[in-house]
Amino acid sequence: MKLKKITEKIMNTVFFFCGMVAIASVMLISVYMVLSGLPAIKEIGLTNFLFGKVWQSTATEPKFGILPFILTSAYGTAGAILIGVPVGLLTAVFLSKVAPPKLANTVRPAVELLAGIPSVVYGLVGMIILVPAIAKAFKLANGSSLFAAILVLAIMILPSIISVSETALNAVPPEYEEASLALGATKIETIFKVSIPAARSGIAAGIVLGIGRAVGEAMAVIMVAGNVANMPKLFGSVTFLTTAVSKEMAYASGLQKQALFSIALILFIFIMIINVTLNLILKKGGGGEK
Amino acid sequence: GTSNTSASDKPSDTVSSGGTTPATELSGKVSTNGSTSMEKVVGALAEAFMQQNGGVDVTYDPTGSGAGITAAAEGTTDIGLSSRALKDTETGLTGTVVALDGIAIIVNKANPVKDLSVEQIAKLATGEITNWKDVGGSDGPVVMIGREAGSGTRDGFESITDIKDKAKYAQELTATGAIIAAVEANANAIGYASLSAVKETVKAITVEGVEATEATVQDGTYKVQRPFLMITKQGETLRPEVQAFIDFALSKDNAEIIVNAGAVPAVK
Amino acid sequence: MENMITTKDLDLFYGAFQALKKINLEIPEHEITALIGPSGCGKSTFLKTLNRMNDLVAGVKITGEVLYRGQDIFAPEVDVTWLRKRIGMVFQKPNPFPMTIYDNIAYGPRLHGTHSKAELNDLVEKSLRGAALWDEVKDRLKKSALGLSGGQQQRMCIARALSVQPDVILMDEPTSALDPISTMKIEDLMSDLKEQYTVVIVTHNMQQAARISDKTAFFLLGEMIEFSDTERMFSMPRDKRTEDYITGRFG
Amino acid sequence: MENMITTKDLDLFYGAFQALKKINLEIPEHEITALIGPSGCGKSTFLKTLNRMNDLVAGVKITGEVLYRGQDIFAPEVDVTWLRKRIGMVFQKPNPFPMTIYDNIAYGPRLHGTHSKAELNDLVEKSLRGAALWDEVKDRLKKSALGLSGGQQQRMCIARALSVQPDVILMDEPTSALDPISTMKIEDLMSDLKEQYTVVIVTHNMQQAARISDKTAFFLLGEMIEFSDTERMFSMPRDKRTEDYITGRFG
Amino acid sequence: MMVNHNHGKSQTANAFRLSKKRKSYDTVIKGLLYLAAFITFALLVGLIGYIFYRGLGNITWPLLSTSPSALKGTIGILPNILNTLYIILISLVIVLPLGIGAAIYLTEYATNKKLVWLIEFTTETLTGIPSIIFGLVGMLFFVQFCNLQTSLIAGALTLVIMILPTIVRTTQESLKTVPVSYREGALGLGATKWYMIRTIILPSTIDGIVTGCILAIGRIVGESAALLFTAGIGSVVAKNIFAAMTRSGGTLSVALYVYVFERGEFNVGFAIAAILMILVLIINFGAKAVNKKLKNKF
Ligand SMILES: Nc1ncnc2c1ncn2[C@@H]1O[C@H](COP(=O)(O)OP(=O)(O)OP(=O)(O)O)[C@@H](O)[C@H]1O
Ligand SMILES: Nc1ncnc2c1ncn2[C@@H]1O[C@H](COP(=O)(O)OP(=O)(O)OP(=O)(O)O)[C@@H](O)[C@H]1O
Ligand SMILES: [Mg+2]
Ligand SMILES: [Mg+2]
Ligand SMILES: O=P([O-])([O-])[O-]
Repeated sequence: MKLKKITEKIMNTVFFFCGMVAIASVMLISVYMVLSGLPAIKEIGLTNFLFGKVWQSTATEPKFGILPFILTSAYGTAGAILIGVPVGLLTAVFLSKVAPPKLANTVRPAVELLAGIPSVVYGLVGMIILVPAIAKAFKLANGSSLFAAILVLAIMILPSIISVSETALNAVPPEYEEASLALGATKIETIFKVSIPAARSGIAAGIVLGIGRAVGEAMAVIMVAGNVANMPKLFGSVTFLTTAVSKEMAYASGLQKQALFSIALILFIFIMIINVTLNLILKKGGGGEK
Repeated sequence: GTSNTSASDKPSDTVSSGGTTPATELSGKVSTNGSTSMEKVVGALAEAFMQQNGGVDVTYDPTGSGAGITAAAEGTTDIGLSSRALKDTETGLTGTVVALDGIAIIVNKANPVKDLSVEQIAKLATGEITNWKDVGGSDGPVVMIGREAGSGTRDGFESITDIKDKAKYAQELTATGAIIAAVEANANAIGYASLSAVKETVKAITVEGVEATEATVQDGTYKVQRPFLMITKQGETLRPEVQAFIDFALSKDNAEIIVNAGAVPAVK
Repeated sequence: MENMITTKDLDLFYGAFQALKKINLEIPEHEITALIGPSGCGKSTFLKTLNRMNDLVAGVKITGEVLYRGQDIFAPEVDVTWLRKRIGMVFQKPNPFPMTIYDNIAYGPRLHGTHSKAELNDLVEKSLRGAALWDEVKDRLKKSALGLSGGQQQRMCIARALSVQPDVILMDEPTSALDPISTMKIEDLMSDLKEQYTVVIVTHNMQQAARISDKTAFFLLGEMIEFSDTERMFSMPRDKRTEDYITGRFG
Repeated sequence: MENMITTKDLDLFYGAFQALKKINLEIPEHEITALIGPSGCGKSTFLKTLNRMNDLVAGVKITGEVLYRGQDIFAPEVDVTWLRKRIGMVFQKPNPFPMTIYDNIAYGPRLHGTHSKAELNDLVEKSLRGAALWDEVKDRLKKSALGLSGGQQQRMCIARALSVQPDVILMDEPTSALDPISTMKIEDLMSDLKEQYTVVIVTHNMQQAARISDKTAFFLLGEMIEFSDTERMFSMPRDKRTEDYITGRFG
Repeated sequence: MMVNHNHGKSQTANAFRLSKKRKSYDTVIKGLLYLAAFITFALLVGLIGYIFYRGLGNITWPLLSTSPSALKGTIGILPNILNTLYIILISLVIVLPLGIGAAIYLTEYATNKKLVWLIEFTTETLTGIPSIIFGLVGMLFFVQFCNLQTSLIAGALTLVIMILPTIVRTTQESLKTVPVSYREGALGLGATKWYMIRTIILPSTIDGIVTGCILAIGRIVGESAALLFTAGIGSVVAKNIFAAMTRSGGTLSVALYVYVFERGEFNVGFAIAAILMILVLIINFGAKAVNKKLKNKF
């Protein structure tokens, strides 16, 4: 009897600790990001750091301005969303509402497969096919550019946008659609005027998820973006927040290294904001259906 | 002495031991850590060393020169590897040059330019010259491709051409192979890469008439070059297997290995 | 009074299952026609055939004719959106769109090409008045329709149906999800509606059919057993089965 | 005959809602006590209180006493697993574990420390015989219990309850998910069981209560209205409400 | 008749038709829908086709079965294959108990609503953190602070944090499908909670756990950013998994990056990419199969 009670207590404690691992991990990550990111910001000065336009980390008089990276990440993500969302959303609509079931069942696994392809593979193909193709198509000396990165990211966020949007579209009560059809709307009109607006919180969640992925991607981007610390230009060589960190981390030392951690901290803060937004949208979406 | 491994009882965990009898019975682990461009040289040396000394396990962490130097200073590795000379601020360390590495200036195979002066190279890199026809090539924009800040190769290139902080790159790539690939793919590109890695796919030009070869690097006539260093803590007695590995790298008998790995042995 | 809708030998199959069998029915203009019958007898199926909402169901096969003002609704030149604009529908469960009340009502007119602000305002007010809802919601037109009570929602759905100025309004058990007071309001409304519209209503509530309809059709197992004036049907049904049903002996 | 279980002024709250009100009941040994009453009156709640299965529900508050053989079951020294071993339970829907019949029956004994193969075999046979199932399943003991019919599954659940050699068996509408033949078998079984066990059964079927039980308690809105010999309860109920209920005037 | 309506019999057949504007809207949008689906599909077919076209021919037995030799100048990815397997194994061995335990805590034990919310929120948060940040923290914490060096074990521990949410979520989903009646049955016989979990709940959850594992393996196989700074790029075949744990080891994805970027060996790169694609296909297929089984279970 005693033994049983003790085992019960022990197991309870063990499981409690398992449960705490997630909390501990997030705390660990936050603490490390802040601790390692703050010193350089202190030394450089927050405004100089965030709004400085020049990054020359190894110059004799080093400059640590990460505005180019921030803007590049913002533009790159926006561009990827601009391309990925229409294609993704339309594909989701196609799968959920228009496609004959057989066709949908062929396209859907294809989408899942896209999600499973490792990012280095995207980078590799981007580097070999996309970059030269862009150079050729736009008559550029150099195809490694923000534009190349945007295309790669757009493809990479497609699966999450498609699958989340499709789920949201499938959850739209059929009564809405019936009502619209009964008023003399065509199927397409119904989808775009009723179904999509009704599914918008789910679709928004998919977009935010896509933003998160795009902001955080490093390995595919580093292979196609050119990686020069320029202010963003569509057909110019650029550096994202992620690639700024991974590019120099291996060789960095001293303040340069600390500054890289500061970039990571900024990236981390961005991502946390996106996560919280996502959570809010999802919560709202769950409650708003009534 | 915060050396992390003890010399005893760590068995080798490699399968590459060739079965040759070792001169002296060495055992333990030699950890090396640092420059990625030294991968080939260190890899070859380690492989050969372990063939001779079945009991020793040489490990290599390609973390980058900066990290390698730090690791050596902190004692978390036995030998730090650096593809650049130690800076004045990096004190308390001994750097042993084990090899020299030519930095080949490479252009696309379709590019007719065969030779450039150091000054021309500098101007190409800083963007003073923007068209190939200004240096005897065909009409076309110059696409300068370089390494990321902190790279030993970049450090070497920019010191010799004396353009530190002034280079303007169209792309900054994080590794030698990527530079070669990018130059291969772009008819207007020019870049620089460790001589050891340059293959038929791109064209290495001559600098002031001197071709980048083992001999020209060694005698110093080929100017664009940098040293490969093994970094240890100053004034510390190294464990026998660590010392043996450094000696092995410096030995004349093993110069062949370094040559085969594409670098130039430091000992003449 | 002429017939608004006429069906001739209408058969309907869901795959192999025949849900409607040779239905011949004439729905007169400006009257309320009630469809009654036990669950599963085909009332909803019949109703949905009239504005071709059944087109949406996979595997439906229809033979026979349905004439709307003499026009065969299955004829190739008839566009289904036009038909549904002419023949509106109100569903069992109120189904407002998740938008403002105004946008709900303006949805149909916009769809069919009305975009002028003034015209829309006008239509919205007229439709809401027509559905006896204007006074209750005129101050909250820009609020979400989901905030209305069930009865209000249903009247809003009726207003939405009116907004495209239909000829006929089909209603499938429009009060079955509502409380008695809301039900009463909607029944009152229907009597008003028939002044301008032709109304067909499915109901499982015989009292309701008796109270509000002019004509009643009794369905059983996919067949139309009897169709006559409501008064007559409830006082002296011709068919034994009709009698059994309305006296509550089965169903 | 002594009382097996006695409750004294038992109150039970789900949060703010009081589901049981001052229940005083004495359940005699080796008899079948039936609990009847309309849906939601608290029968299941009361039953689950007896072996503290209610502990699992968050927000339950219990006051008053429940004595099992004179022992307060809420006393801190009482281990709930011991209590549940003594007071077994059979649920409304048969709930075999997804394992073999043998393992289902052996589950309880193993739990309580019996691991010898011979002993287990013995117990399994005895329990299955006790539940009048042995002959039907003796050749398929190593087959999944999910393959049994509903009635067999329920008897297997009874066998499982018997396997830990309890004193009391609580049954919450044990036959409501079963066909008439299976129901009869289980009713027969219960009569056998009371030789050895004390049985408390919740049923919504008054005929069943009348057929099988010795004592009947009538619950209404959380109160116990009447408790007496079954025969007496059904022939001359003391309370008007009991009479109304058993004659079918409400419920 | 008809006083207030402008539609009627008199109208030409044209009036029954959809207006030109609406018709073209319909057609255009429908076209866009098909186009979008086509783009998605074509991307995939093109991507996979190209990778297989460039990669399959470069997969050779020596490539698969040897280590790279600097002396001989040959390339082999055996160490990377082994490292991938090892890191999958180590990560799963650590993350499974943790993840399943956390899921059990959430569904079976936790009573404090706020704590449950916090755990679920942080688990969610972990899902959204990019690999590069895991890589950095892994480097700072496991590699440097815990002094594990750049090693498979440091990489595996980093991955553990990364895939924890996957395991927790799938296990939780699966736990929720275990019928209450099983719990009642066990507890009604006097089982303690832990006994019930061990004998009834966990066995019924096995499929969900397998699904979680498959998803996790998918992430591990594809991961590179988080491993570059934690597990490193070593390519030596260790004697056994324990020896491998303590030294730097590159997985296939990392090796792809290294071979392409450091060495410009595109053929090897595509060979590895093709191998990765085959793995992804197998993993997707496996997940489907398990899910199917899961559905047929009850
Ligand atoms: N989509 C469908 N596919 C196959 N059979 C269907 C479908 N819709 C309805 N049915 C069948 O057709 C018959 C008539 O259904 P219908 O919905 O018209 O009945 P109803 O009279 O409206 O019943 P209720 O009063 O329950 O609404 C039923 O037997 C039903 O099962
Ligand atoms: N977990 C719970 N939380 C809150 N209220 C509950 C809970 N379980 C039961 N109740 C309420 O307690 C009252 C009694 O429920 P109980 O299940 O005991 O009724 P019952 O007599 O068994 O009914 P039935 O014949 O339908 O099974 C009901 O009003 C029910 O809604
Ligand atoms: Mg119906
Ligand atoms: Mg009950
Ligand atoms: O040797 P690097 O890789 O630092 O140029």
